[in-house]
Amino acid sequence: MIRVQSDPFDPWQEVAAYQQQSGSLAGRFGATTVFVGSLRDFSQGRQIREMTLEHYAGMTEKHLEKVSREAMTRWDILDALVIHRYGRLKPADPIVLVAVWSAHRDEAFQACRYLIDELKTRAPFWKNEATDAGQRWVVPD
Amino acid sequence: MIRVQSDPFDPWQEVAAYQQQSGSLAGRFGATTVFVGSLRDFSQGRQIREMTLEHYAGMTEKHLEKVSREAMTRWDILDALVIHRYGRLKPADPIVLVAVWSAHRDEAFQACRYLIDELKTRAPFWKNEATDAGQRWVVPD
Amino acid sequence: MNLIQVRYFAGIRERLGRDQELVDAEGIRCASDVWSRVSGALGPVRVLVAINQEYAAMDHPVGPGDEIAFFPPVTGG
Amino acid sequence: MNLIQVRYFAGIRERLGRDQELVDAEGIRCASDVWSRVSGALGPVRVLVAINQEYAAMDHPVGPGDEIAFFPPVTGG
Repeated sequence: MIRVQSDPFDPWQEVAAYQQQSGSLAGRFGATTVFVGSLRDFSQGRQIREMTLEHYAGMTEKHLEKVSREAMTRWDILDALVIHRYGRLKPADPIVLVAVWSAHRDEAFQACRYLIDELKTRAPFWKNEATDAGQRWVVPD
Repeated sequence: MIRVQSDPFDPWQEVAAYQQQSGSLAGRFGATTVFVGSLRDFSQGRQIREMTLEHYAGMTEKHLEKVSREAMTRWDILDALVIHRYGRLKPADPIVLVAVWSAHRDEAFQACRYLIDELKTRAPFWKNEATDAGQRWVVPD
Repeated sequence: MNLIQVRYFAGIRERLGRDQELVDAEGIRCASDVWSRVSGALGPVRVLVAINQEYAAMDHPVGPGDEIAFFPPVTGG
Repeated sequence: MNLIQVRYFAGIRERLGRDQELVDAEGIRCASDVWSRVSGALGPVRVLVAINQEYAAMDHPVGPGDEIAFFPPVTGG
């Protein structure tokens, strides 16, 4: 499942709730791999006060759905959950959650890594940091 | 931190509580990677009723502490949490939790994978499955 | 008049001072033609293109009714 | 009498019918000597060795006061 939202979220509650609600998963998965990306309070030599995440509504969801389908095809996984925030974030806020359930750990790790890498390099989000020395757009590595 | 216990645990509550309690982590980590291994209800053609995990008390803790120190040395990570159960488990029960916090995702993924792989291949635990067709010791892949 | 909807995001939106506009499709064959017409005195920038919300190349054909977006390299996740 | 503490786990514990015992260190130089003395009619099995709770090779020296454990390949995680 894919969700793009401006509201803050607790990644551990989300994973627990999703697992609970997908009752049919219980007992079928032997491996769960989760990645959470959070806002650091310090970046490239500057203190971060807050961050604004701009996104291309519509294209974002399309892209995440597509990548998620690809992961389900490419690896033998049971389910995947992706949540991504946009709008204003405070330091320590979770930005993104990727969770993957599968029978075995190798698939779970690979699919989780694939999803977050695709998301970071292709999903249409742009970070604007508010630092002590003013605002700036984050430049990719 | 390392914990080996017979009591059931909720991995998502454990990660949330550990993060909360380690207040100094907040804002410093940009990446959290979590692996959870759970008991499947079906394995090698048989229904699993329950599982008993035998372990070598003392050696287990020593081994996990050592591997955890190695991960902290080898990768630039901020903290790691490992919880492993022993004793009697029911299908869908979490068996093991590995969580890693770091500034960037590559280190978090690599250290998490290293910890679970070392744990699976070296930590002195032995699984005994109670199936519909009797008990059996699990054989490594 | 046949129109193409053009959208801008992040640094490119900021520098152009607008987030979207309609462009006459007359004389436009590909994304690159749209960019030449709208980018004006922006100078050289790294720009990515999406046509109807999918990544596309600058030489990809566009026509009336298409939604075309220009934006800098993404930094999500 | 100088004694070595010997422990067994999982399938090996089950097949030997005991989880630990004390073995006279007399005539014992390495882990392999202990295994020969305790394994009796067990036949060939895959066995791992730990000496004082660390993995060791079968030819690792052991002596009085040591804790030596024999067990099958591990299956945790």
